[in-house]
Amino acid sequence: FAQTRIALVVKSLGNGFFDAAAKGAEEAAKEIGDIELIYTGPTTATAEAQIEVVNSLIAQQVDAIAISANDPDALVPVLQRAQQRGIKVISWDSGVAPEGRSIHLNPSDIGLIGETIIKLAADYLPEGGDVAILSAASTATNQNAWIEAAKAVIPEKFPNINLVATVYGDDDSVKSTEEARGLIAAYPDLKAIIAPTTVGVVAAAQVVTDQNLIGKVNVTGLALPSEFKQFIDNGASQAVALWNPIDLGYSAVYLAKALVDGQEAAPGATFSIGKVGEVTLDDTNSAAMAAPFQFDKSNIEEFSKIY
Amino acid sequence: MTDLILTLSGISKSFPGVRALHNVSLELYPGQVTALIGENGAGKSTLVKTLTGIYQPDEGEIRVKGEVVTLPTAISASDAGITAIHQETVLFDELSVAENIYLGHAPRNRLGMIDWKTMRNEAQKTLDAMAAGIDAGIPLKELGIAKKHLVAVARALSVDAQVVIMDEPTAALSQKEIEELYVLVELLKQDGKAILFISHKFDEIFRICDRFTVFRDGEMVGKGFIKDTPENEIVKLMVGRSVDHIFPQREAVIGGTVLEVKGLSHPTEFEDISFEVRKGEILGFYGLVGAGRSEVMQAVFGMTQIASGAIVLDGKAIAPKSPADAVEAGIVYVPEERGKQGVITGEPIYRNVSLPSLDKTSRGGFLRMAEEFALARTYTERLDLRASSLSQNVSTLSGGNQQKVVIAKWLATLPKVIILDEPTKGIDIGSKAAVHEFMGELVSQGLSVIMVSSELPEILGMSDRVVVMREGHIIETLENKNLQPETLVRLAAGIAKEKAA
Amino acid sequence: MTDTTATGRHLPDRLDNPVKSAVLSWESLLVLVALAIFIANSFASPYFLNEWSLSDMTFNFTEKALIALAMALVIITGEIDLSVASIIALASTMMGLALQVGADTPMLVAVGIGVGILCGAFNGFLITGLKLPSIVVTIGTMSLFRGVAYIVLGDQSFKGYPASFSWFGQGYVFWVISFELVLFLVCALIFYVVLHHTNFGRRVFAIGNNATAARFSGVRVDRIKFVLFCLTGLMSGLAAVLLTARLGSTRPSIAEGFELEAVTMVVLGGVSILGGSGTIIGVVLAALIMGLVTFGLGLLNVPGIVMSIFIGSLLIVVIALPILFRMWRQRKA
Amino acid sequence: MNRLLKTRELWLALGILAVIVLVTLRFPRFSQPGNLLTIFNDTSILMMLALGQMAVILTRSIDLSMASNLALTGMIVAMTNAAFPGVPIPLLIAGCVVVGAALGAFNGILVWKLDIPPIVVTLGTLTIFRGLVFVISGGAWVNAAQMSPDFIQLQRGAFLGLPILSWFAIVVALLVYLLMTRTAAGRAFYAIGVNPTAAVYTGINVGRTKFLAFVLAGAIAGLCGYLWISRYVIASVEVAGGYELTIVAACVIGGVSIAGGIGTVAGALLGALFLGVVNNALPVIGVSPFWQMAISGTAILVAVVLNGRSERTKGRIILKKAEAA
Ligand SMILES: Nc1ncnc2c1ncn2[C@@H]1O[C@H](COP(=O)(O)OP(=O)(O)OP(=O)(O)O)[C@@H](O)[C@H]1O
Ligand SMILES: Nc1ncnc2c1ncn2[C@@H]1O[C@H](COP(=O)(O)OP(=O)(O)OP(=O)(O)O)[C@@H](O)[C@H]1O
Ligand SMILES: [Mg+2]
Ligand SMILES: [Mg+2]
Repeated sequence: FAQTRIALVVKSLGNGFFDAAAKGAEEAAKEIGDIELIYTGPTTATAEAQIEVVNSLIAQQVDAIAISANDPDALVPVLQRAQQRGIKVISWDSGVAPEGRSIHLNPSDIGLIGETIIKLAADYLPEGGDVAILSAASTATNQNAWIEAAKAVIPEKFPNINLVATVYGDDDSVKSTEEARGLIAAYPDLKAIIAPTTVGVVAAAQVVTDQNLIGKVNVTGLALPSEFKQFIDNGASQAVALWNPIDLGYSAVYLAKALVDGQEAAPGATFSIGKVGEVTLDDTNSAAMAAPFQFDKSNIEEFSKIY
Repeated sequence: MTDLILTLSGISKSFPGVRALHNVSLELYPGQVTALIGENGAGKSTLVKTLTGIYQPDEGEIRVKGEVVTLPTAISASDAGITAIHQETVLFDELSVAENIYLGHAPRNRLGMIDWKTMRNEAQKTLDAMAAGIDAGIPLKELGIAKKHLVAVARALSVDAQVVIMDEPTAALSQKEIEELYVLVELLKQDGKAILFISHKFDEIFRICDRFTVFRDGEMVGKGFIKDTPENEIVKLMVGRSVDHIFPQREAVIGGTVLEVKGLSHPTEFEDISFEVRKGEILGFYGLVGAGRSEVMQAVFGMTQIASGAIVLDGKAIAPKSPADAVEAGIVYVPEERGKQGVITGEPIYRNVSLPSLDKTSRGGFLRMAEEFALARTYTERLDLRASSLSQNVSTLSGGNQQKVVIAKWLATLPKVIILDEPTKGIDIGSKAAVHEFMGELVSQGLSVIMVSSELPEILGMSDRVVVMREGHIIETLENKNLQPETLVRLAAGIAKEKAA
Repeated sequence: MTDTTATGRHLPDRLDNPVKSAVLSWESLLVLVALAIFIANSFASPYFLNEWSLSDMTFNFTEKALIALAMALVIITGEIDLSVASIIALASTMMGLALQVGADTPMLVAVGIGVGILCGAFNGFLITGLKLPSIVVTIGTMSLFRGVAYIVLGDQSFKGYPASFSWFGQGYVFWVISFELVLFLVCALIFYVVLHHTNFGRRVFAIGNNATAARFSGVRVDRIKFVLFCLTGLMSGLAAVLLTARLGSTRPSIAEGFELEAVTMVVLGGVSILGGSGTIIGVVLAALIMGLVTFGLGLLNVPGIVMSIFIGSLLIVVIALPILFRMWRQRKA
Repeated sequence: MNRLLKTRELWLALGILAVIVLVTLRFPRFSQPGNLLTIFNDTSILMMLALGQMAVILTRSIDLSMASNLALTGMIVAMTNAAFPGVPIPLLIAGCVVVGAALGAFNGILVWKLDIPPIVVTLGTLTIFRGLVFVISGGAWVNAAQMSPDFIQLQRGAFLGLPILSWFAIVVALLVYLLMTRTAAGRAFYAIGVNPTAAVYTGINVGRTKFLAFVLAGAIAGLCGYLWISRYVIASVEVAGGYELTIVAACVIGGVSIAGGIGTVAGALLGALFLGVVNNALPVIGVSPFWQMAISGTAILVAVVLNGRSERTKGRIILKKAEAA
């Protein structure tokens, strides 16, 4: 029987965000039918470990690899090898350089995410003030792109927001906690911490809760509703945002399947992605999905049950 | 006679490839000192370890006051009233003297916690009773080697034991401390304790022991009363042949100066050391333990760095920065601490012997095993090494045989000057004679020998000239012609002439 | 077994049979383990017995194994080097810097290896010059070297290495035989000869067994240890060249966790962590075994962390087996 | 010895003070009592772990599996709490100590009965324990929402103005201190580290003593498993990843000799505190995050060099005048 074997490779296993994406991928596989989905990834979020995973997928002669990469460049050679062996490669969520893949699926528009994370803070700071960013690893592609976009947008759209520092918590809860503490200690007038990463935002919110700074320092950023709900509830955070990881995994599988079926990836090409609709590739063969979705007191309860 | 305290019968113990003890028996009597005599590797220390719960015998029976006991651990041995001063000092450098004495049976307070104050006081009392002059509160590492031995003795005494075993207790002690130890042994005797005394020194055996037991190759070959038995008979029992230990007669053909040391100084260990060794000469270095002789020799050997001074070999000034430099120049050193510095335990005999000569046995840096074995065989057989094969691990050799491996190693490098630091320390009388004979041979072949020794007969019997050291200084250099032992002792101990005379 | 010590003036070279001891050696145990895993893999996955699969497998271990070769010598002398992965990061970073100022491929390789040697020399100086324990020194330099890479690179990365450079990490010498594999085999052969058939190797063992006595025997202990740390640095630099070429880019977080894997290979290869014994053949076999295990389980899509349970258990079991066997024989005797 | 060791710890304390003063010069708020207490509280877990590691290192062993033990115990307790929120927290804590001690005992048994070198054993269990975290959790995280409020809040409460977490560290330090100085078992740790042969002659069972040290380290790691999880309110496979070497570094900085037999409770505590202060101070004074790693590496090296100096046996002195000087 001719099953299509699609591998969904994530940055690291065990991350709630990716587990949700895998759920969506599973759904898409079922919808399309005749697809064997391999959900895999390293347990530590490093490029080397991901390369080993890709190597074994090449050996298994899968039909397509859909990867959320730990490093945009380091994975290129091995993904090129995969393509040479006839495997279709797309990246999603965190991309790889164009040489290494046919399509990249952005969860959302980079500029839009950059603007959103600042806006989330600014919305609750009518008078403006100091804010700081607590990012993931300093090498994280998507985070870096968003932060760049955010910095670009501040002067014109949010002139009274003052970005005082950017620190890196490496998606490690201890490091993120220490960095958040450091920010609070170093900048007494800090009004908000923006953490565009699900580990960092939880750590920062916990620090704010522990130090009784609820109401003084607002934590915001990108967060999974299920993991973050209590901090909206207790007021450490007013609102956070995120796209729908389920849709992201779902769409990745549709795109991969389309490539396997022979559809060409070229600038301007349009791909149908089931119930989500369709996407059009830009001139770097990237596509972007919907704008990030905002969660606050009004809706977190509902979404925390989904992802 | 008096009742036996300890009886051993039919004790056997084997190690892989070695039968250390075979069906031996031993009796110890209260208030008496029994000497245990035997060649190196005869199994004396093995017996001690069997008695103190460190080794388990393969066969045999141990009775304490008639009752059969088993000694599975060191604790059970001390519970059975057996305590020992082992051949190697087995103490703890980083811990305090008091704790060294009481570790394992420290006094406790009501809560079961260690009572440091009582411990220290008791330890101090024991030390003072021995006139050791040691503060129980200081860390052990601040003591010299001889004082450490006294702490080991104090530890043995702190256990209320019926049987006290001393395995070569005087090997590392100075004459003064040896005398103090004899007094202690006397006190223990009066207390009614049974004492097992192991030594290679016949003078002290005859001086303090009442009975003797002789081991040869792991078997008990004889026993009796010291006062009824002449020395040469015991020696005969011990080696299975008669040996008269006479120092080899040499025709001293002494040539020109080979090694000259001028004004060697070290910040803390020695000062202004000058001497010379001539071709074909044995230069004796005498002094009490701790006089700094080993340090000086290690400086000449490049092991210790000097502050000032010059070393001239064959007319050329050399400045060895490491032993490798010294060996290259032709100076070799047989160290005093055999196990730590002499042999590489864990490696076979042939590798130990060939290590410094690898450049000779190899070609272009690549090993040639046949040459190595040949080299090792030549020198070990000349020294009559007792081993099963050249691939035997040196750790399984007895102390004396290990010493032979070290000497073989150096002879194979064809040195100009060989320094022997206590070459016969802990070596049985048979091997001792062999070592002495060999030294004679070395000088007759034109080598120069420096011999550091704390044994007067050896110094007087072997040396052409004698250097006496005290507290890091050279006191005198004497021609060995009609030299009186008293002169050397007086110089080494720093006793003024008038008093001694 | 009778009274061997007292007999004979003639000393034979050896008593045991060299063939018999070779058969009962650690290496033969490892060969068996490797074979067993190889066979198990062929049954477990239809994709395993394929020349390209087997070739790809070697990429999983060659760089770590290169380091393990040098690490074996360091561990045989009774020391350890935990900074190797950080040396890779620093060497890779410096290659990236060199690339920015226009270095060509030979220059890049020279920079990578040169930085490796310098880092090794720094370790060697602290350990032999200042007489500090290697495990703590290299825990320190582990942070320091990678830290410097972070200072240089920050959140940036270097990329755009020339194709001629990429060949080192991605090229094939002929058919499916990659350059990395060939280089590893050549290095393994060199290390085998050096450790087992030269004076230098003999001295390395002597130091591991008793460094003091070795020094008293005229072995230049500090010099040899220093050379070994430089050698480990060199091999790490070489691994940095391969890894950088394979990844086509440099980040400060490159090669994280390699140090413990290299040590695991060495120990699994039968090198005594206490020093004084071990063989290169064992290390090579251990590298192969680790490659087989991770690749075989990877084909079954077993997560890496579960593989590490296998590796960890393998390490303990393989080391415990001979001990248990000896105990069992002793009990019977 | 006392004199020497006291100065070593004194120097370390001075070093910590110097860092605090330097940072305070730039950021006066840094040395406010509140902040210093926070640093102490933040370092509590590392301090406890360092004490456990010290016991092991004293016996010439090393435990590289402590961080994995912590992660495994932490995951077990987090999952238990998530599944049975009703189980009282003290019971959970006791469970952690038992589980941690059992994992430590596994290391200890291999070291004791099979005589496998500790570094090899714990290199193996380092990966095994962490792998088991993945196996039991299926890789899923346990997050704050799944934990019961008591579970999270216990260590955040205060007693006499000090957070409960700090009290845990104080009590553990006291117990370890008593164990090390006042009991035969504790002295045995030192004895077998200083001279294992002599320890056998003294009647100490070397294997069993090492076993006990591993059990102690394991029990502490287990306790810290709970404290860590409830502190950072997330249990995942990567909890405390790579922390094993930080624990060793704390001991080394604190003057615990890697060769065994030397080390004090105060030293280990100060070593941990030093790392804590440095890690806390760097972000505060706004040092670029990219400099942090190099700085803590340098700090370790400096500490090692200084300790190496004072540890060097000055040997015995023969010359009278040198002795007098
Ligand atoms: N642990 C061991 N393993 C193997 N062989 C051993 C061991 N201990 C001792 N032997 C061997 O047992 C024999 C007896 O050794 P032992 O140390 O008892 O001799 P000794 O009479 O005390 O000699 P010395 O006078 O040199 O101290 C020697 O051949 C020695 O090599
Ligand atoms: N406190 C000590 N701790 C350990 N070893 C010691 C101590 N004191 C001396 N030694 C050792 O004892 C040996 C004798 O030292 P030294 O050179 O000072 O005296 P010596 O005159 O050569 O005495 P000896 O008669 O023992 O050769 C040295 O090898 C030294 O290592
Ligand atoms: Mg003996
Ligand atoms: Mg001496």
